[in-house]
Amino acid sequence: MIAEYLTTRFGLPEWLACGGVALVQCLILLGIMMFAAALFTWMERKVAGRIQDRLGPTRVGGRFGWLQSVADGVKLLAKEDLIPGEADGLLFRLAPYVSFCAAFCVYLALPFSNGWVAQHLNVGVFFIVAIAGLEVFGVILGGYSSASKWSLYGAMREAAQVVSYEVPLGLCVVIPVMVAGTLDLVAIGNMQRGWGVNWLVFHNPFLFITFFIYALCTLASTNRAPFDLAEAESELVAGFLTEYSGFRWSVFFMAEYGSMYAMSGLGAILFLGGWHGPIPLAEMLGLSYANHAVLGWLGDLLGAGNFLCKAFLGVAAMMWLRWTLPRLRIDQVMTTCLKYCVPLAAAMFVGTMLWTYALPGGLLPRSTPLGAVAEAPPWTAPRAARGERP
Amino acid sequence: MINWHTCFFLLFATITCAFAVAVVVSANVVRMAVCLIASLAAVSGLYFLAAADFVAAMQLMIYVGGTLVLLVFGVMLTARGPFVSMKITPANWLMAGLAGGALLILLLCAATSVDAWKTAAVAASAPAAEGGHTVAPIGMALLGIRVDALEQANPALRGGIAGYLLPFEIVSVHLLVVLVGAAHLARARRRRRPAEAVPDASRSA
Amino acid sequence: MELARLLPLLLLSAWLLPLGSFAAIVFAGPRMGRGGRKAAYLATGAIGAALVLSLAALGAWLWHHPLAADSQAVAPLSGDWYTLAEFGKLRLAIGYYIDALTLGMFVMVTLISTCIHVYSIGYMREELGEVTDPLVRGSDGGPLVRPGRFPRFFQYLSLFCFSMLGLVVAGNIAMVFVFWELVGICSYLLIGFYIERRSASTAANKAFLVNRVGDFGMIVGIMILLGGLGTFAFGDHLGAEGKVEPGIFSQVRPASAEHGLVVPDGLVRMAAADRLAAVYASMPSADAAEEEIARQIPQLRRAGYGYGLLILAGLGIFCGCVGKSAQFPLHVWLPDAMEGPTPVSALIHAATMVAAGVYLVGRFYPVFAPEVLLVIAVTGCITLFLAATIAIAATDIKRVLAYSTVSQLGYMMFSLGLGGWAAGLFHLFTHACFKALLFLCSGSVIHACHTNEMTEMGGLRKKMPWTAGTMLVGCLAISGAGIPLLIGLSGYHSKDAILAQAFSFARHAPAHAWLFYVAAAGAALTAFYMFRLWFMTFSGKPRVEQVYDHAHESPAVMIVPLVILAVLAISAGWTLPGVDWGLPELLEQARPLGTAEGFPEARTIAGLVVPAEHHSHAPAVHKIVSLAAFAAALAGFLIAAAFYGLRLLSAAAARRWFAPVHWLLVHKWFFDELYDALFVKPALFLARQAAEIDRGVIDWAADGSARLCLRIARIDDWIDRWIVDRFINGLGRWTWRLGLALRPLQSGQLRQYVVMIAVSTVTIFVLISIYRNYAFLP
Amino acid sequence: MPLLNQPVSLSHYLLVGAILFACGIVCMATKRNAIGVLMGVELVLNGAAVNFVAFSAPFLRGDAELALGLDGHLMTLFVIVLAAAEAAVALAIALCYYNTHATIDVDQGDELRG
Repeated sequence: MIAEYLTTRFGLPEWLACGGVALVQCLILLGIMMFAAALFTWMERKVAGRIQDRLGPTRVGGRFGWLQSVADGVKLLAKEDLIPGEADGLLFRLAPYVSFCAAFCVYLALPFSNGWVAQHLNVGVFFIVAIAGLEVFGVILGGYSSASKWSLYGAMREAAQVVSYEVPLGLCVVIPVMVAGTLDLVAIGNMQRGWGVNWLVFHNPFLFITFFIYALCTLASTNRAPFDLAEAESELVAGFLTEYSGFRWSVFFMAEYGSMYAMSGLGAILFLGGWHGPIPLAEMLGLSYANHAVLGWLGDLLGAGNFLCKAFLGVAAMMWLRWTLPRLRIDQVMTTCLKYCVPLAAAMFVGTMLWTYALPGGLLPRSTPLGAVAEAPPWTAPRAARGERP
Repeated sequence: MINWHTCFFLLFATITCAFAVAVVVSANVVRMAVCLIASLAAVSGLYFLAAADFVAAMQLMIYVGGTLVLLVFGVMLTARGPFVSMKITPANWLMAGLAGGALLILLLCAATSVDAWKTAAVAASAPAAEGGHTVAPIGMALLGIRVDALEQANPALRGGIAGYLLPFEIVSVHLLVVLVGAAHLARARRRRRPAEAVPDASRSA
Repeated sequence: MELARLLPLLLLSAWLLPLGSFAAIVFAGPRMGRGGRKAAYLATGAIGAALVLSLAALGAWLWHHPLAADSQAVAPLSGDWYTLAEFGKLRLAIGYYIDALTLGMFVMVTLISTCIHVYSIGYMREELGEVTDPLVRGSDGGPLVRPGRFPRFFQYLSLFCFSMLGLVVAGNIAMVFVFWELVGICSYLLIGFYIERRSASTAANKAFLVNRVGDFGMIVGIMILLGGLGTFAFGDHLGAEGKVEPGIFSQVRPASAEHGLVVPDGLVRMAAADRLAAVYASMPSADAAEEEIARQIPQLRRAGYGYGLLILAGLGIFCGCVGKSAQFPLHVWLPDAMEGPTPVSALIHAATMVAAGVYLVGRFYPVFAPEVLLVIAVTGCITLFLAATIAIAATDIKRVLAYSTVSQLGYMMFSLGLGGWAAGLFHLFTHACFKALLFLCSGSVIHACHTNEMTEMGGLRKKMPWTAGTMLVGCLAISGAGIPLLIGLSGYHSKDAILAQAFSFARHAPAHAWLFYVAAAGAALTAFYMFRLWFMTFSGKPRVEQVYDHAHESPAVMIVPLVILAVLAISAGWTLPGVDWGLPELLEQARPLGTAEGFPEARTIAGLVVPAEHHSHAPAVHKIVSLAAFAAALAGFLIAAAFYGLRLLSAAAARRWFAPVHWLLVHKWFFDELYDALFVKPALFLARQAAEIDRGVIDWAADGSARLCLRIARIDDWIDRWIVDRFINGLGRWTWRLGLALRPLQSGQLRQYVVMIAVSTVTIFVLISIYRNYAFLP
Repeated sequence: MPLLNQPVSLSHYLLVGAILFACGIVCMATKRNAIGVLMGVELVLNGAAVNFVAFSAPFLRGDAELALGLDGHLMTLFVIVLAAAEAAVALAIALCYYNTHATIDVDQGDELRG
């Protein structure tokens, strides 16, 4: 839309306009991600400190040490970058960027507000889950190529853990998708408009439980405590990160925080109403495109703020859990997944299915595929009208 | 006028083919896996370009997990030395190359043999935006209703008979059976000593 | 629900319940509690429920058709539950034929069976654990020890009840025959219950074989009826086109002839087949021939065609009844059947097996011609006297009762043969009650004494007061005790009716007056041997101290059925005052159409007169007969008391005086020996000759052919070895070489296979493209 | 850039599929590592799947009415799913093979040679 505007208004070549807009979008997303990583690095230390009855960083940048992240970054950049002699150099260098790219690509399909999404994908949910799963590749490659036993152990644990937890995670994601009847994240978000009771997490008791399973699986798939066995500093020195230092190390960490934020955001959209607050403030104030374009934009901005807050709260909860719970053993991790999460998620799936189809009318208007046929969706229109083959 | 579709196609096709060749020439199993996943990810990009968004997402999702497991197995089963490679003789390379090359030539001939395949119908404009909404139709097709074939003249075919409910169920059951079978095959057993594993008697038979 | 639908349903349930219990015990018997204890409860419950259903059915019947002193015959309900098959016009069906007789039999059978089931729970208790049978020698020389067969016993009982009920409810002869044979096989199984005892297995075989003789006659009868009448069914059926197809009874006694006996057209045609064939040959068309034949049939009937067949059919059916009801000359199996457990004897003698014969005669009564009835009467008369005399000399308590049964069955047949339809069946019912009672009492005694010999008993009255009391009731009932002309035990009423009919018959046909005298003498004999039994068993001093000391009263589970049966034995013959409801009235309601008048001379074909039954109730007849019967019974009782009760006379002395007679009676009139000489010995002789022929001629021929085969086989072997085998071996060798040549191709190298597949694919495509004129190339 | 201005047609996709297929065959033929062979199989399957998707797109070809449409997508889905199933079984077999032969080299497993 903007690219068209640029082309017609300023006569830029099309490729330049499109490329420029894409670049700007990427930069915005990168900025959000970097900012989030920096903020969370600081916050993690503060939260850890508070929970452990310490103060955490206090000096750098004033009262709360809020420039601590910058200081850390400078330190890491200045550190010597080591590559072990036995290591597989190419993969060793590649690994952090694989992780970071995966974490970043998630943001491409993540809507921040109504229509505020870099690439509006019809299969957004699947895309995000698939890309988020790619992050583990970096970890495994890093662990393998370090030519260190600790790293390899860490990487293998990570692989087993992530592959296992993708099953319940996928099931948990599918449940709200089933209720919503679409894979389009923007549509799912807009479906939960209105008061907070319209959020999918309150749609039925099964979805409520599903949300907590989702949160648990998110912890595991982003490799956070109590599931951070890949690092496990008490057993494996630093797991897959043992041989990394300096900038590459920091890239891994940015990827981790980035994906934490992204997964919290996904959870917010799927369960917690996305960019719609508990009170329909924007509607009350008349902030909609129907009134004026600027008002509508303001409403979207409010929604974006809402969304960022929810995702932020999710990350805060993750930190809270990290510094509260002890780390699990690897067999306990697998038990939690295969013996509890998977059956529970499957049961929730069945329960939601029964609830949605057995009960007449849930809290949300049903727009299941079968219902959609009755309402004559666009694809039932004659094909010739859509300019396809006759 | 730049054709974006062509641009992205060239990009993804290049990545796909290059990494596929890299899989062939690489000797290290982990690097092979990395190349493979790059190639497959690019294939999924091609799917997006061909207006198959759901298939693309599935490709990404399933092959990521699948290749990840491949990778892990590769690492675990070849972990005796840090980077084990198994060399083959140049004669083998030649044989394989000749066979593969002949097959490639054959396929290329076949791919370019039909004229209608070489002329794009409406590809001049970006088609993905229009055609890339296949999630719901595929879901309906798997439930046995072909919403893309509603104007089908034959009422028997239109009535959902042409749907994919039965194959879907068959594939589901097949997957279940395969999972059980794989778990059975891979169940933990007493590990034999290497000396027993390759008895001399069987070699001389 | 209307009666026509309710009754079949109730009776079907009552009938199938024992079958269900049988099936359940067959499959799960040994697992029903310890030693199969619960099988007894299951079987008893099933038959008890059947009793309840039967009573309900009877109640429903009486509600719709209340009895009256002059109750008219009520049309029976007949129909089919299920059609097994249809062959042309012939239907094979599981049908029903329900009238008051059926319902009465149902109640009687289920009631007696229930009592016997309950009794058996106590009697067969030993079978729960391991059983030591002192009469059989095991393989180690000691007494045989075998596992108990408690569930098996009840399984047989259930099957027995099912078979009997099926026989009673059956609506066609085919079904009757099936259940007839089922009853036979059940009695076979139960008589041979102690299969290890040689005597038991022989007795079972004997019962089975003797019954086969009778059944042969029965099959002949059924075949004649089927060939002549073209149907199996008793009652009328609604045909396929809504046409009423007449059953056997309405064909033999058509309504058009006021239910008089008429030789049916079918039988006439059958008998005059030659003449009718000639008619067919002479007439131009089949229709015309049919017309002509229809015109001729009355003439032919008057000429006597078909009457012989009717008599033959009746005799055939009766022949089966002779076998089943142990009538002379096929009575020999019944006393031997005492080898079975005593409750089984009670069941066979009272309610099921032997009653089946009498019941069938009663059921087929409309079909019997006067000549057949005379045969029946004479047979019954001979039987009753013969059996009574043998009973006098017997010392085995169960054998006395067995012969008494034969004798009483003789009475029933006798009565039926003389036209006393209701009287005979009345006696069947009352006899069922008191004979079951007597057998169960004797079982109680045997249970206590562990012996059957009366000469080892005596004085048991004090040890077993209940048994002695109830048995006394049974003896009084069977002897026909009562206050003349007023009231009496059940046997008094039924036997009086029989004798009255005999007297009435004798007055109409003086030539057959001897029948009455023999029957009256039989009554005296009955009283004598029954009280002889009672006195020898229960009164006087114990003869063998060991037995006496060991004896004890039976448990309550055995006593209660005795008491119930005793009450029945007393009261079964009574007519309820006020409403005039009783067994005779019930039977009168079931009387087959057209038989009420007997066979007055005008309607009989052979000039024989069978008096109507109600004539014998006339006071003139009744008073005389009543007094005569009472006098006979009293005489028998007094003699028995003189010999065995008061010991005024010496039994041993009497034996000496009448030594030849006693010798004859102890050997049972030498029937067994006679049959042995007449049938068994010749049969064995023939078998031996056949065996000789087998060995000498057939074996020789078989050996010779075998030798020939061997020679041919040798030649064949040579051909096989030198021609066929070499060809095959050559083929195999070539295959082997080819395989060896191709062997290196399978290198076991996965990669090589892949290359081969790729190269092959390319080759195939290249070949195809050459063939298709390079169609694949751009 | 004339190259970038040309529309892409079905044949181009088929070329990519062919190259993937041939690479898969060569990979299967040259790898002694069982996992490598498996990767070759994956490449072959993907080559086929690319063809399916390409044939299903109507805008890539002159005779658009002959396009497979949704059928092609569904077939591709089944190919992907069955490939996953195949991978599971093949990996289990590889594990067994390793357990019995103490190596992953497929050249060692020639007990069934003629």
